[in-house]
Amino acid sequence: MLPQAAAAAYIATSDGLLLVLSLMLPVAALLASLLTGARATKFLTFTASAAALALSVIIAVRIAQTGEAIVYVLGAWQPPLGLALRADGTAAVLLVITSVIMCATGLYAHWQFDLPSGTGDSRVSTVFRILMMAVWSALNAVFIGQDLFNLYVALELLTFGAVPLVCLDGRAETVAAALRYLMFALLGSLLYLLGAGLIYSTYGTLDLKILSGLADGRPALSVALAFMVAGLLAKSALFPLHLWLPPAHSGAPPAASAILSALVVKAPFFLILRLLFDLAPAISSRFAGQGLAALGALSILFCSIMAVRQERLKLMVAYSTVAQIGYLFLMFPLAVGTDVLPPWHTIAWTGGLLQLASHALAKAAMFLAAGVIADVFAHDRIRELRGFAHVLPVSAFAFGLGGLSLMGLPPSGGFTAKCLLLTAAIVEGYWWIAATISAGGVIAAGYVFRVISRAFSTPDLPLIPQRPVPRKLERIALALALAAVALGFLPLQPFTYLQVGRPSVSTWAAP
Amino acid sequence: MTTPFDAAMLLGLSGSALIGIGLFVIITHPRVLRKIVGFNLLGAGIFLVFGVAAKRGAMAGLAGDPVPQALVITGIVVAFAATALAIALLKRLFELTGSSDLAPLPPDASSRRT
Amino acid sequence: MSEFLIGTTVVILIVNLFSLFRVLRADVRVERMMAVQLLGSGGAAMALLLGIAEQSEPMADIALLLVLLAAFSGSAFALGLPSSEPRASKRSDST
Amino acid sequence: MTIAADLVTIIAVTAGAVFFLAGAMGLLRFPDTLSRLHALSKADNLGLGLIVLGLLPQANSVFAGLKLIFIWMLAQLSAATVSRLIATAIAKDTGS
Amino acid sequence: MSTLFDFGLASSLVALALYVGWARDEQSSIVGFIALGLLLSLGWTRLRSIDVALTEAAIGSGVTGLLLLRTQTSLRNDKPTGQEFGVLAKVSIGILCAGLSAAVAYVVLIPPDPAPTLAPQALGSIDVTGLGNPVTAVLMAYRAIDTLLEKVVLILALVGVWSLTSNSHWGGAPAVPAIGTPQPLVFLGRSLPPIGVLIAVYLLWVGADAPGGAFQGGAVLAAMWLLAMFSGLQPIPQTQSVNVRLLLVGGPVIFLVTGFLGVGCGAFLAYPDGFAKPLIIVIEVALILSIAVTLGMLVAGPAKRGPG
Repeated sequence: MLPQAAAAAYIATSDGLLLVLSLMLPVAALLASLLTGARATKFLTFTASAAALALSVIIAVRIAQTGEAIVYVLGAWQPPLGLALRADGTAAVLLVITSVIMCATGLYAHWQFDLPSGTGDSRVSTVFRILMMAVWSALNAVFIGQDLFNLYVALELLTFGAVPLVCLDGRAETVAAALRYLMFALLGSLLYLLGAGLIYSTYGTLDLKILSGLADGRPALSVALAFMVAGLLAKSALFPLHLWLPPAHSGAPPAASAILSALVVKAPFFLILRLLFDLAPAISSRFAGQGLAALGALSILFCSIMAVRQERLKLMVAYSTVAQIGYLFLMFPLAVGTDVLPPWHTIAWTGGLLQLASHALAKAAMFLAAGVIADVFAHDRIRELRGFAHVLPVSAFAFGLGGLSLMGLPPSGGFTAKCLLLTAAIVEGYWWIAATISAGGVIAAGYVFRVISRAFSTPDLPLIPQRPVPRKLERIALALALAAVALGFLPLQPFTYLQVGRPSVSTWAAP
Repeated sequence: MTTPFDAAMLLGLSGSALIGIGLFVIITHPRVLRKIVGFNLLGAGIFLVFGVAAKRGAMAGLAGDPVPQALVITGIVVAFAATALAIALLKRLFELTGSSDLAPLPPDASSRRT
Repeated sequence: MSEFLIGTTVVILIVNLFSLFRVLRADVRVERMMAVQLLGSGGAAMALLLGIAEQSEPMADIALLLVLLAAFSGSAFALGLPSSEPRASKRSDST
Repeated sequence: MTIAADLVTIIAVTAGAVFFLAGAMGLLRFPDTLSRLHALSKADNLGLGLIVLGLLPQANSVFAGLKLIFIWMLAQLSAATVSRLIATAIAKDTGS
Repeated sequence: MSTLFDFGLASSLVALALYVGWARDEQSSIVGFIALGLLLSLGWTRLRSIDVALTEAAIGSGVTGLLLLRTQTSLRNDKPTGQEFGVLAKVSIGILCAGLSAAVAYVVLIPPDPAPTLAPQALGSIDVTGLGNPVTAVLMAYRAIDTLLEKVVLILALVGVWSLTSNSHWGGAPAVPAIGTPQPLVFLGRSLPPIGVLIAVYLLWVGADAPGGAFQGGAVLAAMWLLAMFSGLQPIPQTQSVNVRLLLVGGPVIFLVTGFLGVGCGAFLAYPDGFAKPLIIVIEVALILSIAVTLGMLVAGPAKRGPG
């Protein structure tokens, strides 16, 4: 029963240092930024972003080449005493998506700070860059961390990076939104930490790999996992714990909104995914999966309708985030797999992760486009935006392309993802999930077309831009939207790259 | 170690109680400042759960398992950082609005605003 | 010997708790800060007694910190007392 | 020798505990804040002082003994200042 | 006899927690919380975790208490406008919280036998680090990455706090309650810090082999610095001050550089044979200063004056 008996030691791979670099490079950049002025910070952020993007691509390529996960043992102290980092195919996909969106939003923010109307002030730009680096490092840590407490520290790093992003502009509403966000996030982290404590007192280790070998049907494990999942749900804003998200995500500066909506809320989801599929006993996992999917379905229906009712563009996009997160949770009952089929070989696994990736790209594009619209017209009231596409055709186009993914219309990553989930739901007989996916798509069409139809209509009075149109910013939004569309050209089948580094069919012991 | 009521068990029980009390204060108290104190109560209770594991892990001439102790030290520092950030936000909110509470947020409050 | 010392600790704990709740329930706000002063010296006494009873030398460091931080919290409280800061400034305004 | 030392410990520590008790009684009995404050801080400090005195013979090293005395001196310093701080605050409170 | 003491301690912790949650005014609640911290510190000694007891006294009770008290006096408003729950809602939330408590208690009461522990492993590898205190070995060697990231978390919280100022005040100094500092406080502000610094250095020094270390020492240093600042004996530095920034970043930077030097002799965050202890002490010295500055500036708050 003692952990050393189960010491399935990690064997560090030769390229393991890449993982350390992806974790520490943003940290080094943020520490150096604190020592230097605004101009050096700009340079440091640029360099670190480029390097981190390159790193994540190298990691992904290495995993594809070797067909194995990259592993690193920190300080050469083997778990359970020490800590390990590990990136498998699924994690590598997330690392790449993260760096793509980070680089795009970083560039957007960089150009926006330089605009005459932009907040070129050194407070906003310096703080944004430092926080962006922190969020980046924290996300990487969540994706490759293997130790439950290390993951807790990563989650806190993520929280402390994300919360001040919300109130960068300093208005009272955004400060209130940030405070509310912090409350939910802290409650989430503490519940997660409680679960980790219970796990340590039961198994004497916090390492995920060792734990997955030890985990048995003890009630203590289920209690601990219940606390952890509940905490992570508060952080990922699943209905009914979503109330903090719309004000927080809609009030932040556009680049910050994009990071928060596209990436930050995905980190707790990814942890739930790992806890339930790698750790939970089969029965509780199945039970919890049903519950999570039910909450996901409620999220989709309720918040899609809320999105339709919003009068402000950014709030609409924020509500749609909650709805789209709901889709992610549908994959839990669908991806349980069977005796001969591990979860990561199911189409639902691919569908869920594709939904994550395409929503990240599409939502970042939509927030960035909405940012341009709100900046050019100095407001974002949907009712008064009639005909904005005549002034901002590129932004309108980017917004529409992003909308395709939300609705699940081809060609888009969202279409492929929802199609896979829908197929899985029908095959496994989950009619209510299939119905929710279809209904969610229809309502999403409602809120997207509400904006798009206004955009291309002819207004009674032509809209007058209050500020010059920032073409460069529009192009970034468009590029992200096109990337979301490009994901739609992936084949409709399980994506083998996501299975790299996870137990294969032959070694899969069904629970 | 074998007595039914050892320090680990008794303090573990008060830790459990602190967790419940902290949660209740966080959810129900109308004041943000008290909620922040509630977070600290909840944190203290959770740390005690780790402390129980540390005490029960006494072995090999050590008075306790050092790993959970180290985790708690890290946790206390992180909890302080969280408290400081929450309080800074609260003070800023007070400076800007003159109120140190968060008004209740009905689900569709934001949509009514124009 | 160690039983006697722990016994004394129990007595001091009970006495301190008694005073603590009495002070916390006081109507005068200033009195509440006595609570911390009380637990500073009482806690130090308990830590020292337990340390000797159980042959644990670092317990004295706990006592040291308790005393130091009771002083620290006491002064923090005095700084924030409703009467000290605004009244002082008001007086200087009126003269 | 150890018996004598133990005797000193028992007597002084008991006396210390009695002072703590007396402080609590004072807190209950005295009518106004200032005298309650006075009773409490005096009794507590004497209590701690006596306990330190009683534990001195049990200290393992000179350093440990010095540390005990240092703790008591620090408690004296802080009690004196904090009492004065609180007393000034009370004076201000009642004076205006 | 000691069971009686533990019982008294455990039940008084719960009683104080109830008081903290239900006290009528904020100040009583916070004073109760500080008292709870002091008792909790004693509780940690009963769990044989002296290192944690020191941390709890210094940070959990001391510095947090100061922060809360300072906030309470600066907020001072009459009627809470936050969400109030009805009786029925409160009862159901109460039942839920009690249920969660019971679930935790259930796991705590039924430990696996034998209780799992990493103590033998921690002790088995401690010779490599040259340290005598296994808790320091966990913090600085086995799980060094957590400590490093945690330091980044602290700094990030400070960046978050600093960001809550107006554009014109960015880089300036936080404000002090300078008016009407009582005379006895000036005396304490003058006499306590030297003692506190001595204690902090002592805690750091013994931390390698006995309970203590950079976090406890750093918190004591921060408390003394704050005392000196609030009694008007030390000016609060500007947030853009080079010295502040250097001290702030120094700890994690040295940690990070040592970590990468370790790559040369095995792995990131590994220490070269025979040099582990001196390297750890160098890192801890940088960390204690860094922690003191971070905690102090966190309590001091965002800039309230423009830089200059």
